[in-house]
Amino acid sequence: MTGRTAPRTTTRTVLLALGELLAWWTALALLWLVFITSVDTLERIVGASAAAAGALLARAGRRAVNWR
Amino acid sequence: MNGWILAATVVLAGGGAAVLWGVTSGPMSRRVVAQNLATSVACPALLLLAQGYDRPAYVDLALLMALLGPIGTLVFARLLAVDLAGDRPRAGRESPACRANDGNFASGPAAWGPTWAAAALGAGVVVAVCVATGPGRAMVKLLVTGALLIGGNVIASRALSGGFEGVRGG
Amino acid sequence: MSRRLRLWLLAVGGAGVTALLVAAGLDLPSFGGPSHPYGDRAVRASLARHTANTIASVNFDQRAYDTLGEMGILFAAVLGCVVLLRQARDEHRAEPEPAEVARPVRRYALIVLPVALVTGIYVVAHGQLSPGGGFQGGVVAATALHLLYLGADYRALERVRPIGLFEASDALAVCAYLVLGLTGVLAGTAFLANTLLPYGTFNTLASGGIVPLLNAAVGVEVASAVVVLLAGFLDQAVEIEEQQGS
Amino acid sequence: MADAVIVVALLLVAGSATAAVAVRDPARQALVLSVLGVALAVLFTVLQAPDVGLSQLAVGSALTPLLIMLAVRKVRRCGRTGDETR
Repeated sequence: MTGRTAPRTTTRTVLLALGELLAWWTALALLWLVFITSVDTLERIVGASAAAAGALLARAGRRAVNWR
Repeated sequence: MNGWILAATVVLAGGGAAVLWGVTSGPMSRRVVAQNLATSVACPALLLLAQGYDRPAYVDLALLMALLGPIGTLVFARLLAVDLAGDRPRAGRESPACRANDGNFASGPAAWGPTWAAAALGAGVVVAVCVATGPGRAMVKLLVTGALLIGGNVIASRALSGGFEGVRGG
Repeated sequence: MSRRLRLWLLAVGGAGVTALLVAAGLDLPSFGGPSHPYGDRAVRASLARHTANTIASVNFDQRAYDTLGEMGILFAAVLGCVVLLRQARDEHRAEPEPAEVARPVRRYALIVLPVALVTGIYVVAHGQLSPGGGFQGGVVAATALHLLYLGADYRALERVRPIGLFEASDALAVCAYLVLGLTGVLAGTAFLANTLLPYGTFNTLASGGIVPLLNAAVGVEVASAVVVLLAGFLDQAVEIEEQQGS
Repeated sequence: MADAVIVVALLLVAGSATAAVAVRDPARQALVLSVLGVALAVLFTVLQAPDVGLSQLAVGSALTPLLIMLAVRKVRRCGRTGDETR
Protein backbone atom coordinates (compact mmCIF):
# COMPACT_ATOMS: atom_id res chain seq x y z
CA MET A 1 0.00 0.00 0.00
CA THR A 2 2.61 2.47 1.08
CA GLY A 3 4.84 1.30 -1.75
CA ARG A 4 2.19 2.29 -4.31
CA THR A 5 1.41 5.70 -2.87
CA ALA A 6 5.00 6.65 -2.25
CA PRO A 7 5.93 7.67 -5.84
CA ARG A 8 2.85 9.87 -6.18
CA THR A 9 3.63 11.61 -2.92
CA THR A 10 7.21 12.13 -4.01
CA THR A 11 6.18 13.70 -7.32
CA ARG A 12 3.76 15.94 -5.50
CA THR A 13 6.41 16.98 -2.96
CA VAL A 14 8.90 17.72 -5.71
CA LEU A 15 6.34 19.80 -7.60
CA LEU A 16 5.43 21.70 -4.45
CA ALA A 17 9.11 22.34 -3.68
CA LEU A 18 9.72 23.53 -7.24
CA GLY A 19 6.68 25.78 -7.06
CA GLU A 20 7.86 27.33 -3.80
CA LEU A 21 11.37 27.89 -5.17
CA LEU A 22 10.02 29.36 -8.40
CA ALA A 23 7.68 31.74 -6.57
CA TRP A 24 10.51 32.98 -4.34
CA TRP A 25 12.89 33.24 -7.34
CA THR A 26 10.40 35.36 -9.30
CA ALA A 27 9.71 37.67 -6.37
CA LEU A 28 13.41 38.13 -5.57
CA ALA A 29 14.40 38.64 -9.22
CA LEU A 30 11.74 41.36 -9.48
CA LEU A 31 13.14 42.89 -6.29
CA TRP A 32 16.62 42.95 -7.86
CA LEU A 33 15.21 44.69 -10.97
CA VAL A 34 13.65 47.29 -8.67
CA PHE A 35 16.96 47.93 -6.87
CA ILE A 36 19.19 48.51 -9.89
CA THR A 37 19.28 51.59 -12.12
CA SER A 38 20.44 50.36 -15.55
CA VAL A 39 19.60 46.91 -16.90
CA ASP A 40 22.08 44.92 -19.01
CA THR A 41 22.93 41.25 -19.58
CA LEU A 42 25.48 40.86 -16.78
CA GLU A 43 23.10 42.61 -14.40
CA ARG A 44 20.38 40.07 -15.31
CA ILE A 45 22.75 37.12 -14.79
CA VAL A 46 23.95 38.33 -11.38
CA GLY A 47 20.39 39.18 -10.36
CA ALA A 48 19.12 35.74 -11.36
CA SER A 49 21.90 34.04 -9.37
CA ALA A 50 21.26 36.21 -6.31
CA ALA A 51 17.54 35.47 -6.52
CA ALA A 52 18.29 31.74 -6.81
CA ALA A 53 20.47 31.87 -3.68
CA GLY A 54 17.72 33.78 -1.88
CA ALA A 55 15.06 31.27 -2.95
CA LEU A 56 17.15 28.33 -1.73
CA LEU A 57 17.75 30.07 1.61
CA ALA A 58 14.05 30.91 1.93
CA ARG A 59 13.07 27.27 1.50
CA ALA A 60 15.87 26.00 3.76
CA GLY A 61 14.84 28.48 6.44
CA ARG A 62 11.16 27.56 6.27
CA ARG A 63 11.97 23.85 6.47
CA ALA A 64 14.34 24.39 9.39
CA VAL A 65 11.66 26.26 11.32
CA ASN A 66 8.79 23.86 10.52
CA TRP A 67 10.87 20.74 11.07
CA ARG A 68 9.90 19.85 14.62
CA MET B 1 18.79 74.40 1.83
CA ASN B 2 15.52 73.25 0.33
CA GLY B 3 12.22 72.13 1.80
CA TRP B 4 13.20 68.44 1.88
CA ILE B 5 16.30 69.05 3.98
CA LEU B 6 14.31 71.38 6.24
CA ALA B 7 11.72 68.62 6.73
CA ALA B 8 14.51 66.12 7.48
CA THR B 9 15.97 68.56 10.03
CA VAL B 10 12.61 68.93 11.75
CA VAL B 11 12.05 65.14 11.83
CA LEU B 12 15.56 64.52 13.15
CA ALA B 13 15.39 67.23 15.81
CA GLY B 14 11.95 66.32 17.11
CA GLY B 15 12.17 62.55 16.79
CA GLY B 16 15.80 62.39 17.84
CA ALA B 17 15.17 64.37 21.02
CA ALA B 18 12.19 62.15 21.91
CA VAL B 19 14.21 58.97 21.24
CA LEU B 20 17.19 60.19 23.25
CA TRP B 21 14.98 61.14 26.18
CA GLY B 22 13.11 57.85 26.05
CA VAL B 23 16.17 55.63 25.76
CA THR B 24 18.04 57.18 28.69
CA SER B 25 15.28 57.24 31.31
CA GLY B 26 12.49 55.14 32.70
CA PRO B 27 12.01 51.37 32.92
CA MET B 28 13.52 48.92 30.43
CA SER B 29 10.18 48.50 28.62
CA ARG B 30 10.17 52.18 27.72
CA ARG B 31 13.79 52.16 26.60
CA VAL B 32 13.29 49.37 24.08
CA VAL B 33 10.26 51.18 22.63
CA ALA B 34 12.41 54.29 22.21
CA GLN B 35 15.14 52.20 20.54
CA ASN B 36 12.51 50.88 18.12
CA LEU B 37 11.38 54.45 17.39
CA ALA B 38 14.96 55.43 16.46
CA THR B 39 14.60 53.36 13.26
CA SER B 40 11.28 54.88 12.34
CA VAL B 41 12.63 58.40 12.83
CA ALA B 42 15.95 57.91 11.04
CA CYS B 43 14.61 56.06 8.00
CA PRO B 44 12.14 58.79 6.89
CA ALA B 45 14.83 61.37 7.59
CA LEU B 46 17.27 59.49 5.32
CA LEU B 47 14.61 59.31 2.57
CA LEU B 48 14.01 63.06 2.87
CA LEU B 49 17.78 63.72 2.77
CA ALA B 50 18.19 61.55 -0.36
CA GLN B 51 15.47 63.61 -2.04
CA GLY B 52 16.87 66.89 -0.69
CA TYR B 53 20.42 66.23 -1.94
CA ASP B 54 18.91 64.90 -5.21
CA ARG B 55 20.96 61.69 -4.99
CA PRO B 56 18.83 58.57 -5.64
CA ALA B 57 21.76 56.37 -4.54
CA TYR B 58 21.30 57.57 -0.94
CA VAL B 59 17.97 55.68 -0.87
CA ASP B 60 20.09 52.55 -0.26
CA LEU B 61 20.82 53.88 3.24
CA ALA B 62 17.12 54.17 4.04
CA LEU B 63 16.53 50.71 2.59
CA LEU B 64 19.17 49.15 4.83
CA MET B 65 17.90 51.12 7.80
CA ALA B 66 14.37 49.79 7.21
CA LEU B 67 15.75 46.27 6.86
CA LEU B 68 18.21 46.16 9.77
CA GLY B 69 16.57 48.48 12.30
CA PRO B 70 13.69 46.10 13.15
CA ILE B 71 16.19 43.20 13.32
CA GLY B 72 18.09 45.16 15.98
CA THR B 73 14.88 45.65 17.96
CA LEU B 74 14.12 41.92 17.63
CA VAL B 75 17.56 41.23 19.16
CA PHE B 76 16.63 43.27 22.23
CA ALA B 77 13.11 41.84 22.40
CA ARG B 78 14.49 38.31 22.29
CA LEU B 79 17.45 38.62 24.66
CA LEU B 80 15.69 40.92 27.14
CA ALA B 81 12.44 38.90 27.11
CA VAL B 82 12.78 38.02 30.80
CA ASP B 83 13.38 41.63 31.91
CA LEU B 84 10.54 42.88 29.73
CA ALA B 85 8.09 40.29 31.05
CA GLY B 86 8.94 41.45 34.59
CA ASP B 87 8.32 45.08 33.68
CA ARG B 88 5.02 44.48 31.94
CA PRO B 89 1.90 45.01 34.02
CA ARG B 90 0.01 41.70 34.32
CA ALA B 91 -3.39 41.72 32.62
CA GLY B 92 -5.10 40.47 35.77
CA ARG B 93 -3.94 43.02 38.29
CA GLU B 94 -3.62 46.00 36.03
CA SER B 95 -4.66 49.01 38.09
CA PRO B 96 -4.66 52.67 37.06
CA ALA B 97 -1.98 53.45 39.62
CA CYS B 98 0.28 50.74 38.21
CA ARG B 99 -0.22 52.20 34.76
CA ALA B 100 0.51 55.75 35.77
CA ASN B 101 3.84 54.63 37.20
CA ASP B 102 4.94 53.36 33.83
CA GLY B 103 5.02 56.75 32.13
CA ASN B 104 3.26 57.67 28.95
CA PHE B 105 4.66 55.09 26.54
CA ALA B 106 5.32 52.05 28.62
CA SER B 107 5.07 48.50 27.32
CA GLY B 108 1.90 46.61 26.55
CA PRO B 109 -1.01 48.27 24.82
CA ALA B 110 0.26 51.78 25.54
CA ALA B 111 3.26 51.23 23.22
CA TRP B 112 1.01 51.13 20.18
CA GLY B 113 0.41 54.90 20.18
CA PRO B 114 3.97 55.87 19.19
CA THR B 115 4.19 52.85 16.89
CA TRP B 116 1.24 53.95 14.78
CA ALA B 117 2.39 57.57 14.90
CA ALA B 118 5.79 56.49 13.57
CA ALA B 119 4.11 54.34 10.91
CA ALA B 120 2.03 57.35 9.83
CA LEU B 121 5.19 59.48 9.62
CA GLY B 122 6.92 56.83 7.51
CA ALA B 123 3.90 56.44 5.22
CA GLY B 124 3.55 60.19 4.78
CA VAL B 125 7.23 60.66 3.93
CA VAL B 126 7.24 57.72 1.49
CA VAL B 127 4.14 59.04 -0.29
CA ALA B 128 5.61 62.55 -0.53
CA VAL B 129 8.95 61.29 -1.89
CA CYS B 130 7.11 58.96 -4.32
CA VAL B 131 5.07 61.88 -5.69
CA ALA B 132 8.28 63.87 -6.18
CA THR B 133 10.03 60.93 -7.90
CA GLY B 134 7.25 60.09 -10.34
CA PRO B 135 6.31 56.61 -11.57
CA GLY B 136 9.08 54.16 -12.39
CA ARG B 137 11.33 51.59 -10.79
CA ALA B 138 12.76 54.19 -8.39
CA MET B 139 9.25 54.68 -7.02
CA VAL B 140 8.76 50.93 -6.51
CA LYS B 141 12.06 50.88 -4.59
CA LEU B 142 10.76 53.65 -2.34
CA LEU B 143 7.53 51.72 -1.81
CA VAL B 144 9.50 48.57 -0.91
CA THR B 145 11.49 50.61 1.61
CA GLY B 146 8.28 52.00 3.08
CA ALA B 147 6.69 48.56 3.32
CA LEU B 148 9.77 47.12 5.04
CA LEU B 149 9.90 50.08 7.44
CA ILE B 150 6.26 50.02 8.51
CA GLY B 151 5.95 46.22 8.55
CA GLY B 152 9.19 45.90 10.49
CA ASN B 153 8.15 48.48 13.03
CA VAL B 154 4.75 46.95 13.67
CA ILE B 155 6.29 43.47 14.01
CA ALA B 156 9.01 44.78 16.32
CA SER B 157 6.34 46.41 18.52
CA ARG B 158 4.43 43.12 18.54
CA ALA B 159 7.63 41.32 19.59
CA LEU B 160 8.21 43.85 22.37
CA SER B 161 4.68 43.43 23.75
CA GLY B 162 5.03 39.73 24.46
CA GLY B 163 6.11 38.16 21.16
CA PHE B 164 8.83 36.15 22.90
CA GLU B 165 6.91 35.01 25.94
CA GLY B 166 7.35 31.34 24.97
CA VAL B 167 11.15 31.76 24.90
CA ARG B 168 12.97 30.52 27.99
CA GLY B 169 16.61 29.59 27.58
CA GLY B 170 17.15 29.27 23.82
CA MET C 1 52.52 56.46 43.15
CA SER C 2 50.11 58.39 45.33
CA ARG C 3 46.65 59.39 44.20
CA ARG C 4 47.55 63.05 44.30
CA LEU C 5 50.56 62.59 42.06
CA ARG C 6 48.53 60.57 39.58
CA LEU C 7 45.90 63.28 39.36
CA TRP C 8 48.60 65.89 38.75
CA LEU C 9 50.12 63.73 36.04
CA LEU C 10 46.69 63.35 34.43
CA ALA C 11 46.10 67.11 34.59
CA VAL C 12 49.46 67.89 32.95
CA GLY C 13 48.93 65.31 30.22
CA GLY C 14 45.37 66.50 29.60
CA ALA C 15 46.47 70.13 29.39
CA GLY C 16 49.18 69.20 26.89
CA VAL C 17 46.78 67.27 24.66
CA THR C 18 44.22 70.09 24.87
CA ALA C 19 46.80 72.69 23.87
CA LEU C 20 47.98 70.61 20.92
CA LEU C 21 44.41 69.89 19.78
CA VAL C 22 43.44 73.57 19.97
CA ALA C 23 46.57 74.57 18.07
CA ALA C 24 45.87 71.96 15.40
CA GLY C 25 42.18 72.94 15.25
CA LEU C 26 43.03 76.62 14.65
CA ASP C 27 45.24 75.62 11.73
CA LEU C 28 42.62 73.45 9.96
CA PRO C 29 41.08 74.64 6.69
CA SER C 30 37.59 76.01 7.28
CA PHE C 31 34.57 73.66 7.26
CA GLY C 32 33.26 72.80 3.79
CA GLY C 33 35.82 74.92 1.90
CA PRO C 34 36.38 74.68 -1.87
CA SER C 35 39.95 73.28 -1.77
CA HIS C 36 40.20 69.44 -1.73
CA PRO C 37 43.65 68.51 -3.10
CA TYR C 38 43.36 64.80 -2.26
CA GLY C 39 39.70 64.55 -3.26
CA ASP C 40 40.29 66.10 -6.69
CA ARG C 41 43.12 63.66 -7.47
CA ALA C 42 41.18 60.64 -6.19
CA VAL C 43 38.12 61.54 -8.25
CA ARG C 44 40.26 62.06 -11.37
CA ALA C 45 41.97 58.68 -10.91
CA SER C 46 38.68 56.86 -10.28
CA LEU C 47 37.02 58.41 -13.34
CA ALA C 48 40.04 57.45 -15.45
CA ARG C 49 39.38 53.83 -14.46
CA HIS C 50 35.60 54.07 -15.03
CA THR C 51 34.70 53.53 -11.36
CA ALA C 52 31.56 55.52 -10.55
CA ASN C 53 31.94 55.30 -6.75
CA THR C 54 35.19 57.05 -5.86
CA ILE C 55 35.24 55.45 -2.40
CA ALA C 56 35.29 51.98 -3.99
CA SER C 57 38.13 53.12 -6.25
CA VAL C 58 40.12 54.39 -3.26
CA ASN C 59 39.47 51.23 -1.23
CA PHE C 60 39.98 48.57 -3.87
CA ASP C 61 42.21 50.18 -6.49
CA GLN C 62 44.26 53.18 -5.35
CA ARG C 63 44.80 51.80 -1.83
CA ALA C 64 43.88 48.14 -2.24
CA TYR C 65 46.91 47.21 -0.14
CA ASP C 66 45.34 48.95 2.90
CA THR C 67 42.17 46.92 2.38
CA LEU C 68 44.25 43.75 2.38
CA GLY C 69 45.54 44.77 5.81
CA GLU C 70 42.02 45.47 7.10
CA MET C 71 40.87 42.12 5.79
CA GLY C 72 43.77 40.47 7.62
CA ILE C 73 42.78 42.26 10.84
CA LEU C 74 39.21 40.95 10.59
CA PHE C 75 40.46 37.44 9.79
CA ALA C 76 42.87 37.44 12.73
CA ALA C 77 40.26 38.89 15.09
CA VAL C 78 37.72 36.21 14.20
CA LEU C 79 40.40 33.52 14.47
CA GLY C 80 41.24 34.79 17.96
CA CYS C 81 37.56 34.76 18.96
CA VAL C 82 37.14 31.18 17.70
CA VAL C 83 40.14 30.09 19.78
CA LEU C 84 38.96 31.96 22.88
CA LEU C 85 35.32 30.84 22.67
CA ARG C 86 36.00 27.16 21.95
CA GLN C 87 34.47 24.52 24.19
CA ALA C 88 36.84 24.03 27.14
CA ARG C 89 37.45 20.69 28.85
CA ASP C 90 35.29 21.50 31.89
CA GLU C 91 32.33 22.60 29.78
CA HIS C 92 29.62 20.56 28.11
CA ARG C 93 27.07 21.24 25.42
CA ALA C 94 23.41 21.36 26.37
CA GLU C 95 20.82 20.94 23.63
CA PRO C 96 19.35 24.41 23.03
CA GLU C 97 15.77 24.68 24.24
CA PRO C 98 13.09 25.04 21.56
CA ALA C 99 11.34 28.41 21.64
CA GLU C 100 7.73 29.33 20.90
CA VAL C 101 7.86 32.65 19.08
CA ALA C 102 4.67 34.57 18.27
CA ARG C 103 3.48 33.70 14.77
CA PRO C 104 3.70 37.19 13.15
CA VAL C 105 7.31 37.55 14.31
CA ARG C 106 8.22 34.12 12.92
CA ARG C 107 6.58 34.86 9.58
CA TYR C 108 8.30 38.25 9.39
CA ALA C 109 11.66 36.57 9.98
CA LEU C 110 11.03 33.96 7.27
CA ILE C 111 9.94 36.58 4.71
CA VAL C 112 12.68 39.11 5.43
CA LEU C 113 15.42 36.43 5.49
CA PRO C 114 15.75 36.04 1.66
CA VAL C 115 14.99 39.72 1.06
CA ALA C 116 17.90 40.71 3.30
CA LEU C 117 20.20 38.19 1.61
CA VAL C 118 19.39 39.57 -1.85
CA THR C 119 19.83 43.13 -0.57
CA GLY C 120 23.24 42.17 0.84
CA ILE C 121 24.32 40.66 -2.48
CA TYR C 122 23.03 43.79 -4.25
CA VAL C 123 25.11 46.02 -1.97
CA VAL C 124 28.23 43.91 -2.62
CA ALA C 125 27.72 43.68 -6.38
CA HIS C 126 27.03 47.41 -6.78
CA GLY C 127 29.89 48.53 -4.54
CA GLN C 128 31.69 50.23 -7.43
CA LEU C 129 28.52 52.03 -8.63
CA SER C 130 26.59 53.22 -5.58
CA PRO C 131 27.30 53.55 -1.84
CA GLY C 132 28.16 50.17 -0.38
CA GLY C 133 30.70 47.47 -0.99
CA GLY C 134 31.98 44.17 0.25
CA PHE C 135 32.04 45.01 3.95
CA GLN C 136 28.57 46.52 4.19
CA GLY C 137 26.87 43.91 2.01
CA GLY C 138 28.66 41.04 3.73
CA VAL C 139 27.46 42.20 7.14
CA VAL C 140 23.88 42.53 5.86
CA ALA C 141 23.92 39.03 4.35
CA ALA C 142 25.34 37.54 7.56
CA THR C 143 22.79 39.39 9.70
CA ALA C 144 20.03 37.99 7.48
CA LEU C 145 20.99 34.44 8.42
CA HIS C 146 20.60 35.20 12.13
CA LEU C 147 16.97 36.13 11.63
CA LEU C 148 16.43 32.39 11.97
CA TYR C 149 17.72 32.53 15.55
CA LEU C 150 15.63 35.62 16.33
CA GLY C 151 12.46 34.38 14.63
CA ALA C 152 12.65 30.75 15.74
CA ASP C 153 15.38 29.12 17.82
CA TYR C 154 19.06 28.24 17.70
CA ARG C 155 18.43 24.75 16.34
CA ALA C 156 16.76 26.19 13.24
CA LEU C 157 19.81 28.38 12.62
CA GLU C 158 22.19 25.46 13.14
CA ARG C 159 20.37 23.43 10.46
CA VAL C 160 21.03 25.97 7.70
CA ARG C 161 24.51 26.98 8.89
CA PRO C 162 27.21 24.37 8.23
CA ILE C 163 29.90 26.16 10.23
CA GLY C 164 32.83 24.30 8.64
CA LEU C 165 31.76 25.56 5.24
CA PHE C 166 31.76 29.15 6.47
CA GLU C 167 35.20 28.75 8.06
CA ALA C 168 36.55 27.38 4.79
CA SER C 169 34.96 30.10 2.67
CA ASP C 170 36.39 32.74 5.03
CA ALA C 171 39.92 31.46 4.42
CA LEU C 172 39.30 30.92 0.70
CA ALA C 173 38.05 34.49 0.25
CA VAL C 174 41.23 35.89 1.84
CA CYS C 175 43.25 33.64 -0.49
CA ALA C 176 41.20 34.87 -3.47
CA TYR C 177 42.10 38.48 -2.63
CA LEU C 178 45.79 37.56 -2.41
CA VAL C 179 45.67 35.58 -5.67
CA LEU C 180 43.94 38.48 -7.46
CA GLY C 181 46.78 40.69 -6.24
CA LEU C 182 49.47 38.22 -7.27
CA THR C 183 48.12 37.91 -10.83
CA GLY C 184 49.27 41.50 -11.23
CA VAL C 185 52.80 40.49 -10.21
CA LEU C 186 52.75 37.47 -12.54
CA ALA C 187 51.59 39.66 -15.44
CA GLY C 188 54.60 41.90 -14.92
CA THR C 189 52.98 44.86 -13.14
CA ALA C 190 52.70 45.58 -9.40
CA PHE C 191 50.90 43.70 -6.60
CA LEU C 192 47.15 44.50 -6.71
CA ALA C 193 47.61 46.80 -9.72
CA ASN C 194 44.38 47.41 -11.61
CA THR C 195 45.77 46.96 -15.11
CA LEU C 196 44.78 43.45 -16.22
CA LEU C 197 41.03 43.65 -16.79
CA PRO C 198 39.31 46.03 -19.21
CA TYR C 199 37.78 49.03 -17.44
CA GLY C 200 34.39 48.53 -19.12
CA THR C 201 31.58 50.99 -19.73
CA PHE C 202 31.16 53.67 -17.06
CA ASN C 203 28.33 53.01 -14.55
CA THR C 204 27.70 49.37 -15.46
CA LEU C 205 28.27 46.27 -13.37
CA ALA C 206 31.42 45.24 -15.30
CA SER C 207 33.19 48.61 -14.93
CA GLY C 208 36.22 49.33 -12.79
CA GLY C 209 38.50 46.44 -13.80
CA ILE C 210 39.55 44.44 -10.75
CA VAL C 211 37.38 46.44 -8.29
CA PRO C 212 34.16 44.33 -8.47
CA LEU C 213 36.17 41.09 -8.06
CA LEU C 214 38.01 42.38 -4.96
CA ASN C 215 34.65 43.65 -3.67
CA ALA C 216 33.15 40.19 -4.05
CA ALA C 217 36.11 38.56 -2.28
CA VAL C 218 35.78 40.98 0.64
CA GLY C 219 32.01 40.42 0.70
CA VAL C 220 32.37 36.64 1.03
CA GLU C 221 35.13 37.05 3.63
CA VAL C 222 33.14 39.47 5.79
CA ALA C 223 29.91 37.47 5.58
CA SER C 224 31.66 34.22 6.55
CA ALA C 225 33.71 35.93 9.27
CA VAL C 226 30.61 37.47 10.86
CA VAL C 227 28.76 34.14 10.75
CA VAL C 228 31.70 32.32 12.38
CA LEU C 229 32.10 35.07 15.00
CA LEU C 230 28.41 35.04 15.92
CA ALA C 231 28.48 31.23 15.98
CA GLY C 232 31.13 31.40 18.71
CA PHE C 233 29.09 33.90 20.71
CA LEU C 234 25.81 32.00 20.22
CA ASP C 235 27.41 28.68 21.21
CA GLN C 236 28.67 30.25 24.42
CA ALA C 237 25.40 32.04 25.20
CA VAL C 238 22.98 29.25 24.35
CA GLU C 239 24.66 25.84 24.28
CA ILE C 240 27.89 25.62 26.27
CA GLU C 241 27.51 25.27 30.04
CA GLU C 242 30.02 24.84 32.80
CA GLN C 243 30.21 21.37 34.26
CA GLN C 244 28.05 21.15 37.39
CA GLY C 245 29.99 20.67 40.63
CA SER C 246 33.40 21.29 39.10
CA MET D 1 21.02 78.00 8.06
CA ALA D 2 22.13 75.47 5.47
CA ASP D 3 24.17 73.69 8.12
CA ALA D 4 21.24 73.29 10.51
CA VAL D 5 20.84 69.60 9.70
CA ILE D 6 24.56 69.01 10.38
CA VAL D 7 24.25 70.77 13.74
CA VAL D 8 21.21 68.66 14.67
CA ALA D 9 23.00 65.42 13.72
CA LEU D 10 26.11 66.47 15.67
CA LEU D 11 24.02 67.28 18.75
CA LEU D 12 22.28 63.90 18.51
CA VAL D 13 25.63 62.10 18.30
CA ALA D 14 27.07 64.09 21.21
CA GLY D 15 23.96 63.50 23.32
CA SER D 16 23.68 59.77 22.69
CA ALA D 17 27.44 59.21 23.07
CA THR D 18 27.41 60.97 26.45
CA ALA D 19 24.35 58.96 27.48
CA ALA D 20 26.06 55.70 26.41
CA VAL D 21 28.91 56.51 28.78
CA ALA D 22 26.65 57.70 31.61
CA VAL D 23 24.35 54.66 31.64
CA ARG D 24 25.92 51.90 33.77
CA ASP D 25 23.94 48.69 33.17
CA PRO D 26 25.39 46.85 30.10
CA ALA D 27 21.98 45.90 28.64
CA ARG D 28 20.75 49.50 28.81
CA GLN D 29 24.10 50.65 27.47
CA ALA D 30 23.58 48.42 24.43
CA LEU D 31 20.21 50.12 23.81
CA VAL D 32 21.80 53.58 23.89
CA LEU D 33 24.68 52.31 21.76
CA SER D 34 22.33 51.19 19.00
CA VAL D 35 20.69 54.63 19.02
CA LEU D 36 24.19 56.14 18.83
CA GLY D 37 24.87 53.96 15.78
CA VAL D 38 21.77 55.32 14.02
CA ALA D 39 22.72 58.90 14.92
CA LEU D 40 26.25 58.38 13.57
CA ALA D 41 24.87 56.92 10.32
CA VAL D 42 22.70 60.04 9.88
CA LEU D 43 25.68 62.29 10.67
CA PHE D 44 27.85 60.56 8.04
CA THR D 45 25.02 60.92 5.53
CA VAL D 46 24.60 64.66 6.06
CA LEU D 47 28.39 65.03 5.77
CA GLN D 48 28.06 63.36 2.31
CA ALA D 49 29.84 60.12 3.27
CA PRO D 50 27.18 57.50 2.50
CA ASP D 51 29.69 54.63 2.31
CA VAL D 52 30.81 55.18 5.88
CA GLY D 53 27.19 55.70 6.88
CA LEU D 54 26.26 52.33 5.38
CA SER D 55 29.11 50.62 7.25
CA GLN D 56 27.98 52.18 10.51
CA LEU D 57 24.38 51.21 9.81
CA ALA D 58 25.26 47.61 8.95
CA VAL D 59 27.44 47.11 12.02
CA GLY D 60 25.70 49.31 14.56
CA SER D 61 22.03 48.49 14.09
CA ALA D 62 21.94 44.71 14.53
CA LEU D 63 25.42 43.16 14.80
CA THR D 64 26.87 45.09 17.76
CA PRO D 65 23.67 44.81 19.87
CA LEU D 66 23.57 41.06 19.17
CA LEU D 67 27.21 40.59 20.23
CA ILE D 68 26.78 42.66 23.41
CA MET D 69 23.48 41.06 24.40
CA LEU D 70 24.83 37.54 23.86
CA ALA D 71 27.83 38.38 26.05
CA VAL D 72 25.49 39.79 28.72
CA ARG D 73 23.37 36.62 28.62
CA LYS D 74 26.44 34.40 28.96
CA VAL D 75 27.67 36.39 31.97
CA ARG D 76 24.26 36.26 33.62
CA ARG D 77 23.98 32.51 33.04
CA CYS D 78 27.42 31.92 34.50
CA GLY D 79 26.43 33.92 37.59
CA ARG D 80 23.24 31.86 37.98
CA THR D 81 24.91 28.44 37.69
CA GLY D 82 27.65 29.65 40.06
CA ASP D 83 25.00 30.56 42.67
CA GLU D 84 23.30 27.19 42.30
CA THR D 85 26.53 25.26 42.79
CA ARG D 86 27.40 27.24 45.90
